[in-house]
Amino acid sequence: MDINSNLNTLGRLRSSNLFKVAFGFRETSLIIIILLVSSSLSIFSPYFLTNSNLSSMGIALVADGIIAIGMTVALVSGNFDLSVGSIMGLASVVAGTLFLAGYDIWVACTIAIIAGLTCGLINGFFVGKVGLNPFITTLAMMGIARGVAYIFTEGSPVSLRGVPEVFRFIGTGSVAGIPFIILLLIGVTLVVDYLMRRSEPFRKVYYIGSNEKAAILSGINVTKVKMGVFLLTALLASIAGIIALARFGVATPTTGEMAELRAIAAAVIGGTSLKGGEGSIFGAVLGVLLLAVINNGLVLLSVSVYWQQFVTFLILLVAVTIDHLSHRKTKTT
Amino acid sequence: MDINSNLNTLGRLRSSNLFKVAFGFRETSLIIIILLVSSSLSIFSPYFLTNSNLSSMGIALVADGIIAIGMTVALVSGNFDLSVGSIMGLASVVAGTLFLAGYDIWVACTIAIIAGLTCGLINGFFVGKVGLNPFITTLAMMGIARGVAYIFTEGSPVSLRGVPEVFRFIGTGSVAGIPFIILLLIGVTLVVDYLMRRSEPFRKVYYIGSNEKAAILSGINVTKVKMGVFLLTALLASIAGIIALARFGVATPTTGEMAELRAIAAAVIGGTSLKGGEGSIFGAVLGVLLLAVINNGLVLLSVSVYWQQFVTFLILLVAVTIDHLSHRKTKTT
Amino acid sequence: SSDASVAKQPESASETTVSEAPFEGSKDEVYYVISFLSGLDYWKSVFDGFQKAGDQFGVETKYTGDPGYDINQSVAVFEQVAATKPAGIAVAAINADALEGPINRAREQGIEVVTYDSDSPESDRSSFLSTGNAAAGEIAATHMAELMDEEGEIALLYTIGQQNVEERITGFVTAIEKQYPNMKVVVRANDSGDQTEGARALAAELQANPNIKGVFAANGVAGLGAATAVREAGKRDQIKIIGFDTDSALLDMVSEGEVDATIAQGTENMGYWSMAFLYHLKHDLAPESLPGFVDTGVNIVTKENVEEFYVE
Amino acid sequence: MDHKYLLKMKAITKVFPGTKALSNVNLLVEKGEVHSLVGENGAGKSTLMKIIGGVHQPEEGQIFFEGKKVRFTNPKESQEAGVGLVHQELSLCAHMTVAENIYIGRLPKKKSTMVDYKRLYKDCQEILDIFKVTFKPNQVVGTLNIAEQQIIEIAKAISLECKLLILDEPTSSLTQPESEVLFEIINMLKNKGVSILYISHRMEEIFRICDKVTVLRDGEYVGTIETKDSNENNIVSMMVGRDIDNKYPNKSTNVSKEEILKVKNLKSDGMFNNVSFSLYKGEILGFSGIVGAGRTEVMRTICGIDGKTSGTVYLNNHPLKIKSYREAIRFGIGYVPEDRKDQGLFLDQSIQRNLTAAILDKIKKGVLLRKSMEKEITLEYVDRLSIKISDIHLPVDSLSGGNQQKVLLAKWMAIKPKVLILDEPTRGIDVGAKVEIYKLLRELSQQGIGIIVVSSELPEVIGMSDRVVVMHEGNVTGVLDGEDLNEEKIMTLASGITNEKQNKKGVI
Ligand SMILES: Nc1ncnc2c1ncn2[C@@H]1O[C@H](COP(=O)(O)OP(=O)(O)OP(=O)(O)O)[C@@H](O)[C@H]1O
Ligand SMILES: Nc1ncnc2c1ncn2[C@@H]1O[C@H](COP(=O)(O)OP(=O)(O)OP(=O)(O)O)[C@@H](O)[C@H]1O
Ligand SMILES: [Mg+2]
Ligand SMILES: [Mg+2]
Repeated sequence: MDINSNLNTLGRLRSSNLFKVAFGFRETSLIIIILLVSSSLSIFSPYFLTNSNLSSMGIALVADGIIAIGMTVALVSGNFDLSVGSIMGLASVVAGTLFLAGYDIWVACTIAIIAGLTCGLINGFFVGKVGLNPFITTLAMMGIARGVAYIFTEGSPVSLRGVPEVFRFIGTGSVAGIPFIILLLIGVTLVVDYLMRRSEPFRKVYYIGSNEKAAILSGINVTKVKMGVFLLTALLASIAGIIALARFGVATPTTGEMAELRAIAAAVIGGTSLKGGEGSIFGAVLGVLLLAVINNGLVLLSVSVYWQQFVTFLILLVAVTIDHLSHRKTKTT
Repeated sequence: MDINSNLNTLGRLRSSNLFKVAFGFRETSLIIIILLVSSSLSIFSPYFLTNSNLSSMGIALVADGIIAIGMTVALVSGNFDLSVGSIMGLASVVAGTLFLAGYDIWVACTIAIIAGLTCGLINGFFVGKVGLNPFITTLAMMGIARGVAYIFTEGSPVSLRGVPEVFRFIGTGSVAGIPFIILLLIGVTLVVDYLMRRSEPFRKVYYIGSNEKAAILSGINVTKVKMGVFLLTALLASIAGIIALARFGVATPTTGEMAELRAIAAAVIGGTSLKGGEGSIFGAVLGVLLLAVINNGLVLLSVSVYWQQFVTFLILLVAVTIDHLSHRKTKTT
Repeated sequence: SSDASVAKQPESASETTVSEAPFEGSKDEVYYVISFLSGLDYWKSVFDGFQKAGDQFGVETKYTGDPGYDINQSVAVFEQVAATKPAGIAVAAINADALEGPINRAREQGIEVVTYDSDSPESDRSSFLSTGNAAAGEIAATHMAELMDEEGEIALLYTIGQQNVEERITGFVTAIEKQYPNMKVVVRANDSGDQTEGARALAAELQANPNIKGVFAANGVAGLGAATAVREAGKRDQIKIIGFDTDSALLDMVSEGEVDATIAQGTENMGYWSMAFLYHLKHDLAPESLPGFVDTGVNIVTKENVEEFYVE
Repeated sequence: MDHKYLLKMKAITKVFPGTKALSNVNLLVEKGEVHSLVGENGAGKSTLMKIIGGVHQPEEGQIFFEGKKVRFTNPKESQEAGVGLVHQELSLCAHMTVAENIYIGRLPKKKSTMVDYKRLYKDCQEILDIFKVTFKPNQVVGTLNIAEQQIIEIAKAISLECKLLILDEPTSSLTQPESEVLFEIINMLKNKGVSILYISHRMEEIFRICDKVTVLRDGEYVGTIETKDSNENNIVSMMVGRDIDNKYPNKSTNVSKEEILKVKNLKSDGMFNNVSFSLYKGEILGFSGIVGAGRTEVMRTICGIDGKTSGTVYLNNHPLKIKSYREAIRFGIGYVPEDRKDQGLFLDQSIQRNLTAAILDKIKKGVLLRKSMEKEITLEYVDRLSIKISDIHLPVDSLSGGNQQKVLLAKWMAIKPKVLILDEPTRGIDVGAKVEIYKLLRELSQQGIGIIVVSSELPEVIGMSDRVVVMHEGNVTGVLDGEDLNEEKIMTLASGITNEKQNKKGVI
């Protein structure tokens, strides 16, 4: 009876917002999927559970994780931001170039972050104030920021020789055996997740995502909230860029390409609705983790490069479907 | 007063749907923008208005145009399809490989189109029947189809040696001095545009895009309509792939990368709402034209390759803003 | 490349050292060859060569890499491969600095590492086997000069931001500037890694610069796009085209005269000797030191010799 | 079996996750009768109707339609059997034309798959003519106001030429004149032998047009009685399980001369002009008018939601200088919008989040929200308005219409307003709840809070307000109080019958 399943679908879209509950579900079902994939991996490859493998996996997903967190906030507000990947690239290129131009690295980074925030401000202005559609606005910004990165570098990578160790530490150091940037990601996750649930400005993000008109008629300054949202996504993207710079000691204009798609995918896997008003930071990070585990598996099981893309996305589709159906079940009973 | 501008925005979202009118607006304001850009180009560069330039520009935009038409239908239905670019690539690769494997080229093309339609069917199934989110579904299909293309070719381009002239004609021939594929695009545009406005199945696309629940309650088979939508986008994408094959005589697994983003951008420029329920085929094609003119202009004015991306998207942003504001004006008065 | 000592293929190496059956490795001895944009046809013959050598030594060979062009992902792949403790890794460094750390860490774990195609000179990799993209660009320039009688305007079509390709371009441009005063690079167009985009960009350039007499398409898809753009502009007879790489499609175009020539890098050599080097390093078969740089050779493919380059 | 009954529902039970919406409910509808279904909010009326409409399937029970046992698994089946269902909540395609909405799912086609628009518009016009409305078949629905949209929903059902027409609170967003038209149509259909199931919370309507009344309470069948041998009070007591003595609280006795709010020559081009009135301490000021009178616009302008062309608003004799609605709220002016679904509520958000949406800065400490305080406030108002919920964290859209409306009211009472402006505050609320709300508003006004009520339900405006401002097409046509405060006087002023010709704005 597809008509019912359709109504259910709609029903779910509505009722899957029983927060605590949905929250619970999401996490559990997603965690279970990740555990399943991981355990089967550890069976097929003895190397999966080795320290070096896990830490390299963890390090590799930090940038995506941080960006996905910002993206989730944007999605909850009913918008989305395609420019994060480019902003990440821009930030790392700007910081790199300025450092080579003789600036102190921290000054360079500050300026880079300001550059990133400017992009966010422009996004916020055109979406929140002018009222342009967020897709087209951030798509344009995606091109503009990337373009600036190319102009800065003329296409060639900027390598940081003789950058202070403390800076490289951000990207390469570790605390008590755990890579610093992983701790950073955990920190950001916890903070933003908490703020989303408990803080006043972030509560407004849910309101405008849920019903913009009602938000306006509740005296919420929608423009300001949207500005804030795009500033946040830009800030996190810039930080990701700086981290990449500190990690690789080099900034290339291509840094962060496709990051926006991975971020949105992760957020959606994590149970964030593209319709706005609903979303889980923790879920998004788990989404990033799932994608990372899958990629890792392809390498460890040395899947032919020509098959990798196919396999990755097949698994993605399966995972999302399982997740989705598991929710339907828990709903309809 | 931002609150008012906000309410206006919302007001517009609703009232900008007076079809005929909006239709009128879109076209005019967009056409004017295109004319402005073109005329300024023809002033700065003697080559712009040359036959050869115009036709080469026209040829280059056909594939995007055809894909954008499908994308518009998908957007009107409240969905979207990120897999079109990959499906385009898949179709051209499949046709190419089969031809080399000794199949008659037309048989090869038919099978290629069937392959493309299969992707569309899968999209339709997961979105319409299972109720997965269209973004994640078609993102997965984007990877899967591209992956299959790589598996088929092991990464190598497939070149058609000794393919019948009639086939190459599709891509290279011209009728009465006008390249055949341009005529093809015009044909597809007119047909789909007419169907969208007049035919019953296509009106259902507007119904489900405008209010899915209402559609369900009035007994419209939403699943079937969605299936149809994704089959259409896939069909048009496959055709674009075949055209590319006929034009280049070569199929590469990378064919059509990024086409989905360009298509969505074009559709939005053409006045299609990402929220579904409204959109203009004609507008989308004009959107593609605008992007093509901009690209062409940058080259004619010999803008540095490192500046091109920046300038392109800057102009895009400006164009969209002008278009948007021109509508606001016509609305609020 | 940093290292000056250029050696020709060092068969001599095989005579050294005395252990019974030194050239019989075991199947549980695994060697990896890693690339970026790993789906590209370009790497295939690298792996073919790598495999050939591997089979001769009787060891296991594997090919992997990042399907995209993403430093982060490439590094992750390298590190995750290293985590499986293989005997040796031959890697095309997507970026010299980014891979420096990972390569050094792999070496510390006793994994032998050589670089091919794209180097990471500051790293502890034992050797770099490549045509030298710059060198290949120079050779393309010389041949272009022949085709154009050393005069006229030239357009470049390539994927901007992709480092190994940018190096070819640099090599090409410097050679033109140094040696051929009457030739001039007037256009740089971006193919964004897709023949359709490449054709679009070059087509417009040809309109803007009617005097272009030569096109250097510095990577595979660029060649395909260039041929179409030139044909559609109806200028095949006035414009010379030199492509890069030897995928079957480009070879077809050479033999059909749609492209005048293409550059064949010694990709199979890169693979073969990378494997050979890694094996020698692993088993201490080499004399004191292996050459730090090996020029794997480069060829110009034209209608005359094209048939030799088709791989079965 | 006898064919006296068009519809027989026997022992219907429907369970939703968390709630038993219906437990063995019976319903018998004769051919050609107008049968009313009444009950408190959440009693299960809509659910029962949705079962007939094939939207929901019951866990237990049988349905007989025209004597045949039926089981409608989807809306289409029930439509084809001859059931027309007008849902309580509007569900229209805002982007599409009136005609396309009325004929959704059954557009007339030519031989090909092409839509026959000529015929579509012709047929549609015929239906619209029955309703005597001014909007056109090719107009886009998104540009019409709620009343007009409600009419389209009804037209949709009627155009089905059904045997059983179900109207779920059709008049909740209609004003008097449209309601009159609707009643005419109902009579017409009845005479044609069509049976009508009519849900409403407006007693006077029920007694006016219905033959029988079936009462539900908390999803259980209470009984069915003939309207002619019954009266409002005993139906109400059947509904709520107790007697409700006087429906409207006593009018205010201590209206002081102190002006809380004063509006002087307020004007907004194209919407209304030179509106002036005063709101005195201790009174409830009603606003009456027909659709298009511009009451909503006046209120929105007073609150600074829409811009004004000219005129001044005084709050406690100080000219109110505000640039946005936010400031109005800070000055203690609250506006409860007329369309709760579209403008009022965050349907997918929790009851608590809805209730505190306008008082965030009251419950925040630094950037953080005081969890316990938020909960306290929520529970306080849930209790004060006796909102029927199991958990304050459930999304609002799992509540029945009436309870949703209460949440909306609570949200605005929570700002502790000086002036509270309510646009159609009792839309879709049951009798019991209405009485509570009337009491509540009266209390508030006694506490010195200025209350303005825009209502299209005449008995209500008359019953609850001390004075009533009547508007017509953007002009104040009169202010009534005491003896003059009666239906005739209001209707004359509202329809602008001075010497001006009639049938404007969908009015007869
Ligand atoms: N889709 C649903 N999911 C869960 N519970 C529901 C759903 N629809 C209705 N309910 C519950 O079923 C009960 C009956 O709801 P229903 O809408 O039938 O009441 P009603 O009599 O129409 O009230 P009102 O007069 O306010 O419209 C309510 O408790 C409501 O919360
Ligand atoms: N959403 C809308 N879009 C366009 N015009 C509207 C809209 N809502 C109302 N109008 C118009 O504004 C004018 C006044 O609106 P409205 O009908 O709400 O007045 P009202 O007296 O508040 O009536 P109601 O009884 O519905 O409250 C009318 O001409 C109406 O058609
Ligand atoms: Mg109801
Ligand atoms: Mg109103």
